[in-house]
Amino acid sequence: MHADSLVIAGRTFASRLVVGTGKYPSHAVMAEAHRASGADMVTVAVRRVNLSDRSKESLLDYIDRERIFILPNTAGCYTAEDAVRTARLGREVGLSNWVKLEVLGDEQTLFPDNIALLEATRILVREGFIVLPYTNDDPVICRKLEEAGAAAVMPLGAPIGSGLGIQNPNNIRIIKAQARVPVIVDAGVGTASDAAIAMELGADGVLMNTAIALAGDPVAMASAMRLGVEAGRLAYLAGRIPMRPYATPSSPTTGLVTSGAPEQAGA
Amino acid sequence: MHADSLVIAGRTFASRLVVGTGKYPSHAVMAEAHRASGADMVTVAVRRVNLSDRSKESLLDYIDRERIFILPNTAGCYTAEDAVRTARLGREVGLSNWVKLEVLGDEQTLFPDNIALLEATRILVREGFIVLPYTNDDPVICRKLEEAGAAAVMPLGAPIGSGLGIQNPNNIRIIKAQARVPVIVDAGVGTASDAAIAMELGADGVLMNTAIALAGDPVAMASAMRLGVEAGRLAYLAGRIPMRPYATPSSPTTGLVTSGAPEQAGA
Amino acid sequence: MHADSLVIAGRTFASRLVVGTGKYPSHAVMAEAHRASGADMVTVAVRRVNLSDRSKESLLDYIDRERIFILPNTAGCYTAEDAVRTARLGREVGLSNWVKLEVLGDEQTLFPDNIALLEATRILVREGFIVLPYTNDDPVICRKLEEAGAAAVMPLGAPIGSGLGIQNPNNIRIIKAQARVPVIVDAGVGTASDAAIAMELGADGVLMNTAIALAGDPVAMASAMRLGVEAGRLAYLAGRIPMRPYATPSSPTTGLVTSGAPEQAGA
Amino acid sequence: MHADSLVIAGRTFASRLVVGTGKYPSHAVMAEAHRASGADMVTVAVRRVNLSDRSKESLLDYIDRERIFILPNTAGCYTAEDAVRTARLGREVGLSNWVKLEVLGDEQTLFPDNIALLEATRILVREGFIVLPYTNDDPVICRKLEEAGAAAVMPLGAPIGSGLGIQNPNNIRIIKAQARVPVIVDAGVGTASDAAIAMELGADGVLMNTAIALAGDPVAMASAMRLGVEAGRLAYLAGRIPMRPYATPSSPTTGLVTSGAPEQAGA
Amino acid sequence: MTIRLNGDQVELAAPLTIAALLAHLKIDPRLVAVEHNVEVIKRARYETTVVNEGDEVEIVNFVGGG
Amino acid sequence: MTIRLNGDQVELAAPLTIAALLAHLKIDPRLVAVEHNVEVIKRARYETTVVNEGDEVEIVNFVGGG
Amino acid sequence: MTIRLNGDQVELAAPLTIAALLAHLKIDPRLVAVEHNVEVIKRARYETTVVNEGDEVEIVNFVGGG
Amino acid sequence: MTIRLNGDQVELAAPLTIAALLAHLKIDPRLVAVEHNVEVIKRARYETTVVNEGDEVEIVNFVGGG
Repeated sequence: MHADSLVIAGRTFASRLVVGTGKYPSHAVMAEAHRASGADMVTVAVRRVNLSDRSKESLLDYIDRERIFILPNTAGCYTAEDAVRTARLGREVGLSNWVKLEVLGDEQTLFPDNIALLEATRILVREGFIVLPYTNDDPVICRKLEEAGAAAVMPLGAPIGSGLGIQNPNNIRIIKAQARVPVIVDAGVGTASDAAIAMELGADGVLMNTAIALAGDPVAMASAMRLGVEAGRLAYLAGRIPMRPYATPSSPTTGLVTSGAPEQAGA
Repeated sequence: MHADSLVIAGRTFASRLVVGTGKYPSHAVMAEAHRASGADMVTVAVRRVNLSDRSKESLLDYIDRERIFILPNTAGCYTAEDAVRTARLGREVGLSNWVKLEVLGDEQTLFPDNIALLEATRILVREGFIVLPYTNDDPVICRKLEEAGAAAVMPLGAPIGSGLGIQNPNNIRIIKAQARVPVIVDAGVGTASDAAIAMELGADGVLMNTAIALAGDPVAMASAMRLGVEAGRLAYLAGRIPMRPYATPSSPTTGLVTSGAPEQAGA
Repeated sequence: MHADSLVIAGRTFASRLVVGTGKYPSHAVMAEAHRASGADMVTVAVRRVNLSDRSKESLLDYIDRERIFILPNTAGCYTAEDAVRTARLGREVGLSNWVKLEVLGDEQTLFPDNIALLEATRILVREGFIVLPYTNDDPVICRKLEEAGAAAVMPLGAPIGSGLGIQNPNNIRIIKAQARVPVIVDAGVGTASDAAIAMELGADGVLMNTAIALAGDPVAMASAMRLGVEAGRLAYLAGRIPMRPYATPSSPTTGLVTSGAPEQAGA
Repeated sequence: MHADSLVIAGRTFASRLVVGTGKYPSHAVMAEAHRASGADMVTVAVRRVNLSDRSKESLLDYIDRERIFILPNTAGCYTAEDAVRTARLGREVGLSNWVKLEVLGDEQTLFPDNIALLEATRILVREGFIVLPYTNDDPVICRKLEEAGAAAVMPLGAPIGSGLGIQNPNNIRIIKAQARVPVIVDAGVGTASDAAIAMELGADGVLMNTAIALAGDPVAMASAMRLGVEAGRLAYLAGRIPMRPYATPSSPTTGLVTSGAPEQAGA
Repeated sequence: MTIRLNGDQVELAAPLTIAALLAHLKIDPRLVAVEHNVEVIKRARYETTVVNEGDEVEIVNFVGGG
Repeated sequence: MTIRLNGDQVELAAPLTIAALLAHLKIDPRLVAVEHNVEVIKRARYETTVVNEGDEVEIVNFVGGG
Repeated sequence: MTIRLNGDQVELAAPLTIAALLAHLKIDPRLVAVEHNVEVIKRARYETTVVNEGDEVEIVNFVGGG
Repeated sequence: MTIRLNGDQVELAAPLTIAALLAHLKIDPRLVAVEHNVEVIKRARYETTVVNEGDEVEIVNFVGGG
């Protein structure tokens, strides 16, 4: 299993599950969920310091930075310019040059503006960033992002926070078949089987926030997601049986101690 | 987690995954897959001893009976009479009075003959058997089986060996909502996410054979199924987020350092 | 098209859509919806005459009996005895010996009690009835009903009135492949594409009530259902293209007036 | 029904089904299929005249130009430049300024290169073309195309010629909810129910080629598609019933002539 | 005399035929079916079947259903 | 004498007990179950149950199944 | 003289108009479009546009497509 | 003097360095990033970068996000 690590831009991650830090009931629950998830990379947002209320604990106090790599995002940015600016600030806080690049194109769906995303990717790659762009499930834009130097591509499974699961499995499969960088399914997972499905389609990892943070029991769901990702990955590597429309028996069809009805032969 | 054991007829099982013993590449692979699966109950078939070739190793030599409970089945029986006869023989070999009761009604689908199944259940319950009937995903027949004394009901997810996954999730959910005995989804699972889905629907366990035995790597798939069952169970207990047609952001929509476009407010 | 009529027990129906008479906003809307649906068979329930209020118009005044064949049902019966009694009464009112046989087994799902259904089928066939039993999507019980003399089998697509659509398409396909009597998908259709799907699976007809009667515009939905059934039937007969995971171009890949990029050859 | 025409760029079409002219067994079959489909707009490709073999009949001889509007496409073009060039040629042949704009980004999927597509749309709109761009099911790119002056947006349902049906219904629904120009689902339909589903999602029309041309009986399938589109459209306008997990009876639950079992009350 | 009619106790002056009962109730016999003591009565027998004290009679018709 | 053993005709010298039959066939009695004329024979009765001419005997064990 | 016609080298006797070229090729001008050195030529200009040595000409029509 | 700090007008006594501003605000410089007139300021330059009248300063940190 050690050989099956996720490697992005030369950095090795033990877990194929990447989780967020938003919307948890409390920082303490988040920290416990992070432990349960097994994730060694978490996303964070870059926002103005709250100057009027300095009493708030820092998010970073609740992230085990020994074990967990911090991936700043550009969530909430609707232009390449804003995303680039946010990425630069995130780099300065975080002391790493990685960024989960979001350039949104629509408030209702939070779907990416892929044209601006590509532009921002080019700029940030030129500036030495390790860019992980959140994109939609389009193999063509994924290839363009890869060609622009993205370290991974992160197609969405469904709208952020929707919990709908992988809406277009065929596209995820095609993106993986074409990609030469890791494919991380980002957004849309609702429950553990969704995470397993993403991995069974060949994804190299899954990124999620809401499905854990807003679950009835975030810590239990974090465990479930860890198991789901591992289950899907192992099933993908093991090679599943083909689907058949009819049955094939699991037990021998001869040697039965029965009254010798003719139908046994065919069972 | 200890408290979340599967209890059938007063017997406690640590694992909610029940696996078969048929169709493996070898007895050795089977034994290793059993270990990887974590299952502590396995099914076996009852067949005539091969008198012409006594060289074959015994299946039982490859089952860790210290750890694993053996559940004889009546696979291949097409009448209540044959199934009862086979169950009685299985009890005599196995020194337990449990039986996975199959009474088949069709060779192509291996779907149960629920009328004969119910009759055989009544007979065997009267004889003191612990009966786990394989049935179809019909809440009405499941209730009749329960009323006849079945210790669990085992609705199929899809035809045996088909790998199609849970064909009718709504029915499994309804069966679970009505049942007062454990519900084990038996047959049809193809990959780890299918097992997770079964558990997320509320099933108390999953029984499978072909999906592991005929996987490219049965041992890896056995691990995947163990993880899939655990993932689905935990997700079910944790309580998943609701599905929404549109997005809800994971990161704060205020405090962005950006050019102040009006759309940020709504993001 | 004339040759493609639905024939049940020697009687020819021009339409493969059978509709109900319950739950419409008014008798007038029902009559108009019946016309729009093109159906020439409708189901009715058998109930006590309302003796305290004789002012109500008769349902039959709103059914064009010249064109439409009336199929009494045994809806609401939970035992074979009650269903048989209701069928006999229906025969006496209706002057035909046809019956849509329902023997329910569960109030929440209105799923059939297939054992009692089979018993009632046997009794009514012996009494000369043309029996069309509402059953679940189980090929084994469908075959038993056929062997018991049912003139058609009517597997459910989903719970009555649920609008969920065909929950288990594989089972409907298998039932049709095995049946030697017409297969009518009864219950569960929610919209026109559901009806089309039922027919594309090979069903000989579709029976529905709620999807039309409770639609926003029952008359328009009746037209939609007529078209959906015809569309699905024609597509089934025409033979659909196979599914492929990737694309195949519709336009020629040679003869383009372009700058001669190498990718054109393969497009 | 007259009021429910499809209007694109001020031109009214009686049919919401647009069909292709490629891959038919013969021109004669195509012409018959066109009649059966009811379509009054068909797509054609622009290709070099075959100078070595002038014996071939002209495609146009088999299109009833009195009734059918011809929509030239830019199929096979992989750059904005090639697509623009092809569009200009098509305009010169066809004596209309409409174009189905394809700019492909990948040979395996024939998915569009949305960036080049947007660029080509801008150029052609500036030149006075009525541009109907084939795009993917991304609401953001659809809005950009609309803003660039596209007369309709034509998101794909699945890869061209794949017959997979609408892979991401949620996205089609969202695109329609946001669009102020007609939404035509272009590509991916395999059978009549797929066409109905597209329309039930709110699409204004469906464009297809392979599903008809390569069906077992293209003429019958053309009829099926016509009916499927009409069925879906009517169902959409009529307003379908909501989905429910459990049943609701279609027949009255009182007034039964039965032995008075308590369960009747609740049925 | 009292009979049980469609589940309710009903008072009648004297025994009467099914035909007379239907006429009394103003029910068109062509649109209903009648059970007399759990036995379906054919129309041809309406004139000859007599309802007596304590009998159970069910009169049913078609209503909307699915 | 001839018996029917697991569906096949088998010749044996003389009547013998189930225990003797299993020993003759070199079958470990702890891993099988035995039916004698369609009646399951408990292990405790192997020594006392005698197989005679024309009897049917089934000897089964567990094999891989699902 | 040699021109490039629909991607192939073609020999012609002398410079000629688009109209003459189409006539030479027996192509009905109403069913095609013509590009001359990557510029689309309107039908009105077929009589006045001359194809010379080394020119590129594309003649296209509609074919079946989706 | 007035500066624009995180989008709000803020009064300060006099020009001061980024380092002094952070100290004034009691902000640990290791947990934030600072933009001065839309230019990100490296930590090494906090002591030497001076904030003057009318300048725009943004001070950001990490918060929960997905």
